[in-house]
Amino acid sequence: MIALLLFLVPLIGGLLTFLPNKSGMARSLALGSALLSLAGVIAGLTLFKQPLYWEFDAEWLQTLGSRFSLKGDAMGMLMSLLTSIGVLLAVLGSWNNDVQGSNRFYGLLLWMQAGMMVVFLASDALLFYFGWELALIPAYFLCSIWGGEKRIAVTFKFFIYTFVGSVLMLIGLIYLQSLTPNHSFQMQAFRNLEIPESKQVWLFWLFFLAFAIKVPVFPFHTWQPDTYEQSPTTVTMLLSGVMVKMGLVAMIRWMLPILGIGVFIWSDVVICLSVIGILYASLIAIRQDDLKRLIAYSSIAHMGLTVAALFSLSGFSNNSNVVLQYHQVGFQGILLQLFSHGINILGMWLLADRIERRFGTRKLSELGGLARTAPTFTIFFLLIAFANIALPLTNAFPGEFLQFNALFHAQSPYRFVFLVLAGLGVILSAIYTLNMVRRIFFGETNQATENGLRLSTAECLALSLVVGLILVFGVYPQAVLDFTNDFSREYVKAIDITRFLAK
Amino acid sequence: MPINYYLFLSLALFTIGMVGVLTRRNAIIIFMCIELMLNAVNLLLVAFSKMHHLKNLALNASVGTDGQLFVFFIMVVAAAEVSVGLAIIVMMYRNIHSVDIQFLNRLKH
Amino acid sequence: MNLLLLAAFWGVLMMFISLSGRSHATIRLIAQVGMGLLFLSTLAEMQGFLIYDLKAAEMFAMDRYGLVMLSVLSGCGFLYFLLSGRDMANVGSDYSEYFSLIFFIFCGFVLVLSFTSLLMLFLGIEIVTIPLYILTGSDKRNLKSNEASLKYFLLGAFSTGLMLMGIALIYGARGTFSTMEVVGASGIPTRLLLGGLFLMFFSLAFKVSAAPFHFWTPDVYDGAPTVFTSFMATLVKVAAFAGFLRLFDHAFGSLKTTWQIWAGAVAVLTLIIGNITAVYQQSVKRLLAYSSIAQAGFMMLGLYGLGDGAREGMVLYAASYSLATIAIFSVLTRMNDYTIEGFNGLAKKDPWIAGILAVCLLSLAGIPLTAGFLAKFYMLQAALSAKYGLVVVVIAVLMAAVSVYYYFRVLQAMYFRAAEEGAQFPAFSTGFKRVLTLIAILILVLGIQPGLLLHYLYF
Amino acid sequence: MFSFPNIAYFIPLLPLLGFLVNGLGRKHLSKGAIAWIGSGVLALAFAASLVVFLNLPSGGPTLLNAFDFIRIGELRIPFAFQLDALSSLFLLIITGIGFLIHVYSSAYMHEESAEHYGRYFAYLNLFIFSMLLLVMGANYVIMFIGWEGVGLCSYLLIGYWFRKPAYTQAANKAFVMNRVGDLAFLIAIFWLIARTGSVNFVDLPAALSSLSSSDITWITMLLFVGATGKSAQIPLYTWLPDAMAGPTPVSALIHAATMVTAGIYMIARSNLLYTAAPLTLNVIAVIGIATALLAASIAIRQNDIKKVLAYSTVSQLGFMFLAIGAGAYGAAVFHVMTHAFFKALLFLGSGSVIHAMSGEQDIRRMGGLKKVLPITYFTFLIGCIAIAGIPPFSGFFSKDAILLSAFLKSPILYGVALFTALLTAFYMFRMFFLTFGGTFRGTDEQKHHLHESPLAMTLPLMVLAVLSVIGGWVGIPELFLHGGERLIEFLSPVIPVVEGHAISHSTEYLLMGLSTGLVLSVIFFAWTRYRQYRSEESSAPFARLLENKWYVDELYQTAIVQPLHRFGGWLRSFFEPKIVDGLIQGVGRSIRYISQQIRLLQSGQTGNYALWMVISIVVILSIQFFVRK
Repeated sequence: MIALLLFLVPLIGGLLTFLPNKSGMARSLALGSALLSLAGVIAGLTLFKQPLYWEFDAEWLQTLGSRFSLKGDAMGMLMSLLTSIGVLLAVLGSWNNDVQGSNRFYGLLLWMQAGMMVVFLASDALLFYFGWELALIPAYFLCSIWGGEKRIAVTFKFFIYTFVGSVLMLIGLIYLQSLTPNHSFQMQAFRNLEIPESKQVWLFWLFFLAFAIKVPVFPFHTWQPDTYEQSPTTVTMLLSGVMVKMGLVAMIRWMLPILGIGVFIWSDVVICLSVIGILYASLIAIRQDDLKRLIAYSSIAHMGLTVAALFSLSGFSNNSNVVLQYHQVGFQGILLQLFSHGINILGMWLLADRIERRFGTRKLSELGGLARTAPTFTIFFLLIAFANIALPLTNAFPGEFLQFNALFHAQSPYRFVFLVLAGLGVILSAIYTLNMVRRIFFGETNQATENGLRLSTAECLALSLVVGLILVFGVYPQAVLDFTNDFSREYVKAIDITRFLAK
Repeated sequence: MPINYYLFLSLALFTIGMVGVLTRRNAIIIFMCIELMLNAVNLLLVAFSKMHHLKNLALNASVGTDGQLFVFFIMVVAAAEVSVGLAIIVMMYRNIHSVDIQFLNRLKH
Repeated sequence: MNLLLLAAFWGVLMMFISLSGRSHATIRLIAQVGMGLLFLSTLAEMQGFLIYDLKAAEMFAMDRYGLVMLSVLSGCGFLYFLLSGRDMANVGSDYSEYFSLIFFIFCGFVLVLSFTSLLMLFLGIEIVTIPLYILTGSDKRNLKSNEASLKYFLLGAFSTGLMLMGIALIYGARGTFSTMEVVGASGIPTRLLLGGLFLMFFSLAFKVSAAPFHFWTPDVYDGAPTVFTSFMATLVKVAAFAGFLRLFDHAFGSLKTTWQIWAGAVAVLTLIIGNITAVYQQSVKRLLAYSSIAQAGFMMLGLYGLGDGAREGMVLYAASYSLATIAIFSVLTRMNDYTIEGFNGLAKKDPWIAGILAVCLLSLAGIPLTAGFLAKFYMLQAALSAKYGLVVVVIAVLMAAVSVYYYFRVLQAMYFRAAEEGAQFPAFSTGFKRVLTLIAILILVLGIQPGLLLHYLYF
Repeated sequence: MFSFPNIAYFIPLLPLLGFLVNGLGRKHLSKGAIAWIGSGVLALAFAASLVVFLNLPSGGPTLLNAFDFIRIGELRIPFAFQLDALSSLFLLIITGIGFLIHVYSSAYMHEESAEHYGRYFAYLNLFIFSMLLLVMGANYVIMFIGWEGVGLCSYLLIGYWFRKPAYTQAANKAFVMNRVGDLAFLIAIFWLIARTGSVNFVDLPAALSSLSSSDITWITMLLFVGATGKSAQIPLYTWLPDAMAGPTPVSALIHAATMVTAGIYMIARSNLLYTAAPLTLNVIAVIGIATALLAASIAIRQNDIKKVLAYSTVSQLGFMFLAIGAGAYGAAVFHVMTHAFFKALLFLGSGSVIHAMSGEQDIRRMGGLKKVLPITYFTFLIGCIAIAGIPPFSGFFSKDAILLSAFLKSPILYGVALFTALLTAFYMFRMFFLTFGGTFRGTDEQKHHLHESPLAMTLPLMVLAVLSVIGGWVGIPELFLHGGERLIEFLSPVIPVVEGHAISHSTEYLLMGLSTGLVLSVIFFAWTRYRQYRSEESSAPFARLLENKWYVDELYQTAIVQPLHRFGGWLRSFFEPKIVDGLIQGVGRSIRYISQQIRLLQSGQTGNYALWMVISIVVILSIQFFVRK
């Protein structure tokens, strides 16, 4: 029931938001819907944990063998929490900048949320695909209507790019469905499939391309910096904070447990790509003068690490619990990081947006000295920046720690190389993040930054929420780890190659 | 006389018509070539119907008649096409004082 | 068969009305009522109500599938009259004749959808095409219209020749025109039979404008008066496809292995040529002409992967494609500027119309939650099961991505670009908007719950 | 609650509390309040540490398990504290010296506005908190948390005057170089987890058995790389001299007394592993002595009073690593302690000097301060004697222990070490004489408000001076006093005493005598040379090499930093847009081009259309009938 609610609330909320023409009205409606869905998730995480609340199943497209079935496993719950937090922050962050046509703006925003909820909760492949696109279309319109000056071309590239990926995935889905005995799109049916290696080898790419473009994995990332730079920051928050996670969740849910062998065959290639991506993105970030692009590249680097860690999970356990144990450790880290990185990057964008709106520039070279003129803002920024470089006692540290651990246990001859190279990313991230901090906040002020900036109540609220989450999960990550423990234990069994070969 | 002769004859006619369509520029003549193609078909149909008639005469006296029936339909339809087609050509002529299809190139790319 | 009788009757009726010089309004009203009746009568027939039971089983026999298809056609035809009936008056003086011709064309549809003998297929197709020659050329003063109709006529007649030759060869091989018997129980085809089969394949490919027999399409669609282009590009094409499917399903089904690969090849070629060529077009009308070729490519996939899925998909495709295209054309007809730039800033001027057009374009592009997506989905599913399916399907979806490119150019024009100063947009009546809204809703509903339409196929 | 061991919880919590209060209330609290809170929490923490120290049970460590930081299946990383001889000793040093330096700072930083004053003390408290985490942590992960925490605080405090670009640059440099080491540390941790499945110190003895010798070598090596980052050894030492950008008390606390010794502490912690890895020990010994020598040589020609001290710190740290390399962990820890005393003293003294000279740091413009700054002068002298290693000052005993261990390892090491010790004595007294001896060389308005620092600054100096004198006595070797070597004995539960380096007392006497004598003569030489100031602008290439610190910074710049920058720029401005994105754009462009060409098929000529149709018919039919089987 909760699951269905999480999908319906934003859907209907969006519909309602479209109606009024007074901007304040739409804004409040959006906030209401965001709060409602957040409340729904929290209720679902605390009072109504039992599966029956998180599962929903109804007849739909029978002739196609697809059902409208939502199923919130631990990961789904976590991601829906992230989604609703993200939307809440997005609404709060845009509370004071009056977008014209705000009813359409917030309406599309909420529909985007609905789509993402479906992606995170769907246990039916076709439904998942619907959500995938439902999240994409509003994003496209949001970016192209309210974006920067180069918005049309850029977001069009973004759309076509991701669309190509998703249609290839669609083929993959249809193909898998045709293999299932009773032509069903149900996730369980897919997982029970026994796909010969020869097929998995190419099926892998149909799926991987779609997800890799979304995440994005080097070299499929070029849409991202442009899009993040051009689209309104409120949307960018959702894109990079939540939508990017769709790619990873999709890999976790629709690739590793289904195409285990294919994943294993290509895992070295993928890890290699992601590691290259880490260094590549970090190096570019070091030389980046545009704040938004810098954050975009840093997020590419972080996601690269997560993907590398994920694909290093695929391997033979030979039913030894030790190996499974290590895989679980890594996977826990990935789940943790999915959540943490979402939170951090959301905070990052809030700050970047504030800077851009206050000083009308994103150029680091045109900023400086804010530490003196805007101390409170500086503290928020520093905390989130340190979370971005995974400093201990911030939420990113345990995640990255466990992910590196996973990389260390990858069943690949090059794992040590991968580990060290990915580790260099940690150093580089420190370089570009601290450089960013230095150039924005330290040094002398110029006439632009002379009279600082003041945070509104809404923004303070949003930022405090972010920082609170950062510190709480930084000191006590076990809260999340306990929550996902059983799920991850089952999961690593499900993706174990030994199991695939046993079939 | 073996059926193949008819077959080849009408195919030859058909091909002649086709080649005419490809080579000629005058709309009227092209149209006549098309008519030629249709008549080749008619000839063939009649021949076949005769053949089938003779082949299974024992079973059923009326067999094969449908082929000839078809020919009439073709004639009718052809007549209809002629009327429409000529009308169009006339209209064309009225506008550009020519029936050369090479002048029909306002619509392209 | 209700529709056949009614349509014929109404066609004649409309002719006589023109004599009695009624006002356009009344003529249009009568025509619309007539089309509505056609639709209702088809529904009624599905419930087993027959005005008069024609006993002509060896010539034509209407089956469930044909009825559903027919109801889709007549339904779309009704909406088409509601939307574009008014605009026909701008084409020429013979207002009611246009309607009557369209009614006659519907008679042709019935035959194409129900033939059991090649003769009826031939007649049906001719009954459909000959009036179209006239409609294409109906704008007598307009050279483009003349040129289009002449091209259409010459090439059409040519393809008719091919079809007849095909029929003749088949007859020669088997001595019958009945679709049930043209392929013997042995299923070992003689060269004669195969030759006939292929000739029919070519001519039908011509009718549905599948590459490499598509060349007439852009010119004719571009030259014809836009109202009639809309009709030709949607209902006629769909009906032709239904006939195509029916023939190769009923008559040549057992020879599938022989022609399937060619269907696939033609489909791929059509997709590539249609989509790629559309990319460069500047005029929306011509763009839609090429997009109709592209869509034909997708429908060819249905023939390629012929089966229950494909049959269902074809119905859905017919509905979604016709609805969307009719809607877009109905708006286009009234635009002053047919180029893509002509749509700049429409969303600001008239958000409602723009929104509906957006839905239609998304549906044509095959974006989920619209009927267009599920239609394509069915086709892909069907094609994937066929031989070499994967290659074909991959090409198909890549081309779908290309199609997104040009459909979205219109979308961008409407939403993201500002209108040039002095750009005039026509005023749309509320009734017009209501009908468009209905179409949009239909598209979305079919996109989410296609069962509503498809379950008629079975009960 | 307030009894052992739970009281230990207060040791880190109090500074944390201070950090929060000072940090959040910095706008509202008065300077006095801030100072009192900042130092007060430290005093309390010191008291708590004393309690811990006194109640420490002999033998095994006491574990305090707060909660599980990370627990996944078998892998369990508790947020736990470990109290034993080693950690309790460090607790005393950190909180004790930390307290003194807080007191000192309250006066030293007095010009700062209340808000920044609060920020300063907040950072300082946060540093103490992280440092305490580092030494109290019961496993490598908690240690690592503290490890990066102190790095963070050092970053914040180096860049405390954030308006000066050079300072923030130095801060970044420090953090990044530490990060390099931290990466190695992390990998070592992963390695441990992979092989033993645990990171707790208490599990180490058991774990040893399950580690192959190559594993141990790798792990110890990686840990050592981590240590070189934190403790400023070759090749990662260059950040420390730059770190002098921070306020002087910070340099005293972080970059002399506590943080930089974290590396020593970490290795002492893992001495079991290291004892099992002789190869690593050799490497450490070499690196240590090399660093010591290099830094000392540079210090000779530095004129910035703090820079001299900074390089001497690096050099002393080198000594400690030498001791570790020689297997004398006890000696290393001993030297950490004494060094904390006299180096803190020296830094604070220099701070007092700078304070008096109103910000002047160049010793060439000082001189003759003996009269105006008597207390500073006297305490500073004690510090110099201590670091030079003259009995019975603290430095002598710890350094002697190190030299002895070096001698036992190999005479060559001993020789180099001794030479370095002499260099130390030389540059220290060079600085001393230039600063206090001779006549004043500063500007007049500097001269006229020269003044002795307030009590809040001199008091810590005196305390530290006393400690620098007597601090070494806890480690008086056997041969002077029966039942000496108390420190080694105290540490024995953590650092097993290795028996059997029996060398004859005569040799020991000889060595001590030798070193002492040489040191005294070097000091005399320095006195003769620098009693009266004369500028030493020698253009001798070697001298310039030393002045420019062997050009190591320049080397790093050209060899690592700039290439990376250029590469990144190339990626950003060429590779990304032209190659990666270019491919994507290229697809679109080529499609548009193809479309432009294909259009031309649509010639508009009916004849062509028919021709195309016929051609394709012929092709298809011929393939069907003549090619296809």
